[in-house]
Amino acid sequence: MAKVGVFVCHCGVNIAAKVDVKRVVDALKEMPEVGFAHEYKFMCSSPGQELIRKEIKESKINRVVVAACSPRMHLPTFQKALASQGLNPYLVSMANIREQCSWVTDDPEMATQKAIDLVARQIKRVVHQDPLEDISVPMTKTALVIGGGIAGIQAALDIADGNRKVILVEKSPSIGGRMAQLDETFPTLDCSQCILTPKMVEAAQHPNIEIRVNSEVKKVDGYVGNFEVTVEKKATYVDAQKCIGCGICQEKCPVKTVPDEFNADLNLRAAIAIPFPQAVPAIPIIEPDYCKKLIENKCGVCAKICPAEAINYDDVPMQETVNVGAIVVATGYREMDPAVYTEYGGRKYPDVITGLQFERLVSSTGPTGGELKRPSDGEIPKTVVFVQCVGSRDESKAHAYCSGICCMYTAKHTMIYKHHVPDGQAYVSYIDIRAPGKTYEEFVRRAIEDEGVRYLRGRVAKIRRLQNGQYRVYTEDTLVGRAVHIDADMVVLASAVEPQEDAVGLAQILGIAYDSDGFYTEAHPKLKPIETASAGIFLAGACQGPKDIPASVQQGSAAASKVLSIFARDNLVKSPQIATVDPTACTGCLTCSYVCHYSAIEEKEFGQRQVAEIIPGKCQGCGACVATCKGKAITLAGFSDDEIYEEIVSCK
Amino acid sequence: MNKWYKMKHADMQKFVSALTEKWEVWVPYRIDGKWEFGIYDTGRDLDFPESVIHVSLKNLFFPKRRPIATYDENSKWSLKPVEPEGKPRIVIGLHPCDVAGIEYMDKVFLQSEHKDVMYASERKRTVLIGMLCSEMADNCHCTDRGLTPDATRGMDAAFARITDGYLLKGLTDKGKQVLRSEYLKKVDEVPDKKDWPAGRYVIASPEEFMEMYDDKIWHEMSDICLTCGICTYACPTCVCFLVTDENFKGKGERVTVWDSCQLQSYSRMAGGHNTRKTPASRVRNRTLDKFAYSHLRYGQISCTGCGRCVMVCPLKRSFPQLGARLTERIKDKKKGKSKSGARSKEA
Amino acid sequence: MKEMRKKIEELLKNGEIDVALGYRENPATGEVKADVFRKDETLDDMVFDERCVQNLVNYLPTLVARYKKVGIVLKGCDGRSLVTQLVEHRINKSQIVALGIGCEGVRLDGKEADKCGDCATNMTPIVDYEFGEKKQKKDPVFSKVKEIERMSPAERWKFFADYFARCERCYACRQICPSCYCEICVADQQEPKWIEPSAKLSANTMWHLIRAYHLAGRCADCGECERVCPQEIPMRLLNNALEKAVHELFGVRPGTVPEEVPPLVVLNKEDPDTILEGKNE
Amino acid sequence: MQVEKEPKILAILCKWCSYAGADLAGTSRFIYPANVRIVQVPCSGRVDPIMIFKAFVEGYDGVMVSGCHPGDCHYGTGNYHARRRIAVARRLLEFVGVHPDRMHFTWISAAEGKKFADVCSRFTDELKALSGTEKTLARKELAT
Repeated sequence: MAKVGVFVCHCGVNIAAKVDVKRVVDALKEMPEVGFAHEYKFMCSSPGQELIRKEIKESKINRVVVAACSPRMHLPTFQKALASQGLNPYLVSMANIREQCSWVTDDPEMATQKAIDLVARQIKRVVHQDPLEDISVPMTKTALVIGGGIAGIQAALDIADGNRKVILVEKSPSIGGRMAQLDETFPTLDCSQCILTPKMVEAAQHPNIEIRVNSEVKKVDGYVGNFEVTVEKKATYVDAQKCIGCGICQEKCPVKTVPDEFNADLNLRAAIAIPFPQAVPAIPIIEPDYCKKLIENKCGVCAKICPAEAINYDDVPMQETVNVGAIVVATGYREMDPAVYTEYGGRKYPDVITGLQFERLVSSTGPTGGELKRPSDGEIPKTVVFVQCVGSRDESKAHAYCSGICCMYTAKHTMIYKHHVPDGQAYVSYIDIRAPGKTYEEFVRRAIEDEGVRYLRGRVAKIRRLQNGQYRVYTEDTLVGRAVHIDADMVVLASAVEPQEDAVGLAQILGIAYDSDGFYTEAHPKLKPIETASAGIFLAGACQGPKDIPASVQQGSAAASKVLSIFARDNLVKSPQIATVDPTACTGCLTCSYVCHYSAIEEKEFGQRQVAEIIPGKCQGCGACVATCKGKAITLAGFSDDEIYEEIVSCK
Repeated sequence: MNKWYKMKHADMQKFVSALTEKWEVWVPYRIDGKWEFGIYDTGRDLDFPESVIHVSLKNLFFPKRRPIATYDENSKWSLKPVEPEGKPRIVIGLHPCDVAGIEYMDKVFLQSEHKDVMYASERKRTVLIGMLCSEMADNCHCTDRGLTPDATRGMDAAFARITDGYLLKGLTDKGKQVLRSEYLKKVDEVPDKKDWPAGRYVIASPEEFMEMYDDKIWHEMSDICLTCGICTYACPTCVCFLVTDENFKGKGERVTVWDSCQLQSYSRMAGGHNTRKTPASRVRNRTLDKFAYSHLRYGQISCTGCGRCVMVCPLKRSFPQLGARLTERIKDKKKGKSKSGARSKEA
Repeated sequence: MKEMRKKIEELLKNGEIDVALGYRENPATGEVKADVFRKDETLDDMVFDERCVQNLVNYLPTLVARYKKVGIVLKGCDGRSLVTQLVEHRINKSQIVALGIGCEGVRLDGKEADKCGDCATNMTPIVDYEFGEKKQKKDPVFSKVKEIERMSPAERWKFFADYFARCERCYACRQICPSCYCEICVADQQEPKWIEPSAKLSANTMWHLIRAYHLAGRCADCGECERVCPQEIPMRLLNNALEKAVHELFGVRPGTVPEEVPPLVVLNKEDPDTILEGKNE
Repeated sequence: MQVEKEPKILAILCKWCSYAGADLAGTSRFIYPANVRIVQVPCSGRVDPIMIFKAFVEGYDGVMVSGCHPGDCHYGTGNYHARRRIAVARRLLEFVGVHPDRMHFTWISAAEGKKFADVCSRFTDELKALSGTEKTLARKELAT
């Protein structure tokens, strides 16, 4: 039998000035559930809490109602008071007679009546409250990082430095990501590879990091602390254990028709190749769509020549399941294919290139060895037009969002261009210049003022190839209000940042949300920018939205700290206020699973039936499933039907 | 006064109207084509159906919802039993099968160890004036249950319709007292004796039914049953109830509410176990209860042959026919026949 | 009909189905009822005509539990209720063979059934073998619902309270409804007692509101609840009001699209907030 | 003559936004009528329309449900599900004769203390204006 101790707080005059506390206490004493009712000046003070402790000990009460301020304020305080006396902390309930009564009611009589009613309801409710125990879930303290770009590398390094194991999965043959393709970086113009390569090597050599290149995540089961992830390694036809990375195979391979992805398809490479000189690991792979041996069983040069006998034409994809406790998703972005802008001639005119292609053209590891020559005829372009917002901020053709990084990298491009071709003229067609980062604005001003780059405000209408091999760029200068055209030797399109091609597919495997563009959605745009709605899965880098390098690195580190804070405990401890299914009452319709934001509801066998089961590790306790269940087979601890029902019906 | 008296149709109206002064008078009304008992409003046209009244009299003695105690939380849960009350009551126009139903309820509520005081009070205040059936309706089969449509057993008084009025006869002191009326005229007429057809749904003995407990037939018989509760509510001898508290603003009533063994919730226990989870087990329970358990417990099978279960069945499924079908199976079994072939086409 | 009978015979014979669920005519009384047809029996008294009012889908779960494969004769409306059964994992499609028949309307109490006036499709959306003529879909009119909507709130309540008060709580409506299949119906639950078990106006009101709400976006308007109600409570009105609402609010006509998730568990961020507003009186 | 009774309002509020908004109304000392009884739920997605039905049957004059604004749900999508359910429940209640002004479904953020107080005041006034009309659904006494 429940015996409720009721404590009504004066809160100085905050409550007592409006509510006749004595009357409240007297009215409640009559309720059959109430063991006794006390009033006190400040319940949250040490003596106030001591009063509760004393009464639990002496009066053998087993439920407590504190009528005071909002439970958002002091519920934890009183829960601790209960726990200190060995009473379950979930057996206390608070009646909010300050924020929702004395402070908002003018008439003392009304306030007193309302207070009596509010406390009486909590007394009825608390009787139905069950003791709850925190949920403790054991976990695997290994993290999985998906994506080996700078965000993923940073996250992996930070977690590994925190003395936890990391599995870093990368789809391509090398880690490094987009950053490895860049020439110099804004706003400092330091060499991208010079700052990235040491990190790549550090990751590769770190005892806590296991890098799995050429691999993709195929399936994710489980929940925070206990994910089971199936990783598939593609067939590479080269045994990474044997390969010594000498590169002879690449040299001797007779098939030189593979578009070089690392160089943004600007040149062709061999069918067996190390993706780029600084690749980590520096192991070549065979492109099965091009390799003569694999297509028509001819050639076989690489196997003959390989000093390490590392070539294996019979290689097959391998799947392996790994157990991890947390996942960092850092899959990055891709550059939009500008082909949709037919009026710009992207992909049609050889000298109309994208920003990433420009990076490769000026990079010393690029196809031209760092000399800026235009792709069509190898001439040095004397006039170059940089077009911003190609696919960004253009809902009608591509994306409504701003890609965020193009203003800065275009400014950088113009400077790099001017360093390569001091007598050349760069033009930039822009809508607005967005340079809010630290020293970013100064960087853009430098391009305009020091390097003499001409910025024209307006959108490019059309690019036409002229007889002389030049390109006429039709644009406008809205600041003077007139149409202009520029005859350029080369045009660089700042093509939009897009989610990876398979971003949605991976989101579905992971059970995380994505927006209409395909970027992954954070749990809260302001307060949980790293978390996803699924516990234990975190986001880093441009997969969540366009980001520059510093932001990606920050997010990588932030994700790592989230992972480490999970791993810092022995077990996963969760609030017990989660939903559970009574399998005897469940019909197995599983409509609850449709409304679960956390993919926490799974099917399980119960006798001869299939019923729903809620994974405690995943459930966040929102109760959407409870309201969906027509047979009321689901109960949400702390907000059960019993408790809410009592609050509704016991209002006088 | 062991004779039949005559009353003209118009006089019957006056006679009944006069009764309302002292009594709460219940008569059959036709509402939307269905016969149902209701309290008589003086002046309303009286009419009586030739045979079974659609809604049984059960509700009068054992209401759907019946407060048995009241409580008030504000005075520390004091529980007060509800005192039976009500003015004397006459029911006019019930049929022999209705009486049989009441007799069975008497056995359940009055002759067991725990007497139901509220039921006893309802019975005590009621005088039963029965009407002899002049025909058997489609689903009537009381003749197979040891009754005749014109039997007067258990009635306080009885009447029969004749061409120009009614013949009435007092049977008990209570009944005779009620019938003291200026409208009655001595006559020599007696109601016609008829030969009633029988043999429609002859059933086996309770013991034989019990042997069928583990037979496979129950699955077959429940294939097309909804297991809704309407046959049990319509049945004059189904008396299961649920006790529950109904609370409103701190005051409440403890009530009994009709329950039905056909509903899945009926046999669900705390902890979730359900002893009669399958429709087959529930159909078996009701069938055996009507034809066997009742006899074992009270010495009388509890099907009165009124046929109401068939009338209300959403699927127009014939419960008595289930009994008949089962009987057929029992016979087949005895003859050593195999299980097939017993299936009736009408499910 | 002949074609269908032949097909069923063939399916039974070659073991593609273990039993067939259809309508059987009692030659003596002319009554037509749902029944199970087995392999060794004649299908001569299997019929399909305007007397086949019953929705057979309700019997499927019991049958698929006992037989591997069940053939079922389906009208358009019954087929709609089958959609919900499949989406809610109540029945596995692999266990049934759907025999759709172009329904020409059914008759109840001597006149065309009310539901046929609001028929959304005369052919089941889930069908393995199709017989008879499939007609162009038309939108239900729900003229009776509109009639009620024209009343004032007080008039409406009077109208419904009279009916609710009559309810016996026999749950025939629940039992016959294929979509009412909870292990423990909320009306049977005691803690807390959302719906008191006794047949009185307040509890009956709760029951009818909950029943209608739980069927919102799932009810296929087979009309069985109303047909079996011994107290003749116009339950289709409530169902139809919500079918109309769900169509107006979310553009969904429940059960007409196979594999469509019930609209009340569909996540749609684009619903306008105006759906939360009352209709202007 | 019956004295005009104060209408009774049930407000079901989500814990993260609307309940916090109601607290803010208090901290900001916005006065509103004492007719409101608040029930806290973790999320508006927890609101089962059965609660609203029961409230009317139990005699509340008006029912209010509020959660986080669309897009701001602490649990991501709970309020979108709530919106659908409540929209349907509202149609049903109106259909059986509950006056539309007796229901108020809205979004109130943790920062909208003023809005909460305003909504309560307005809702109370609207219900007072309805005091002459029948409180349909409300049970009259124990046995109805």
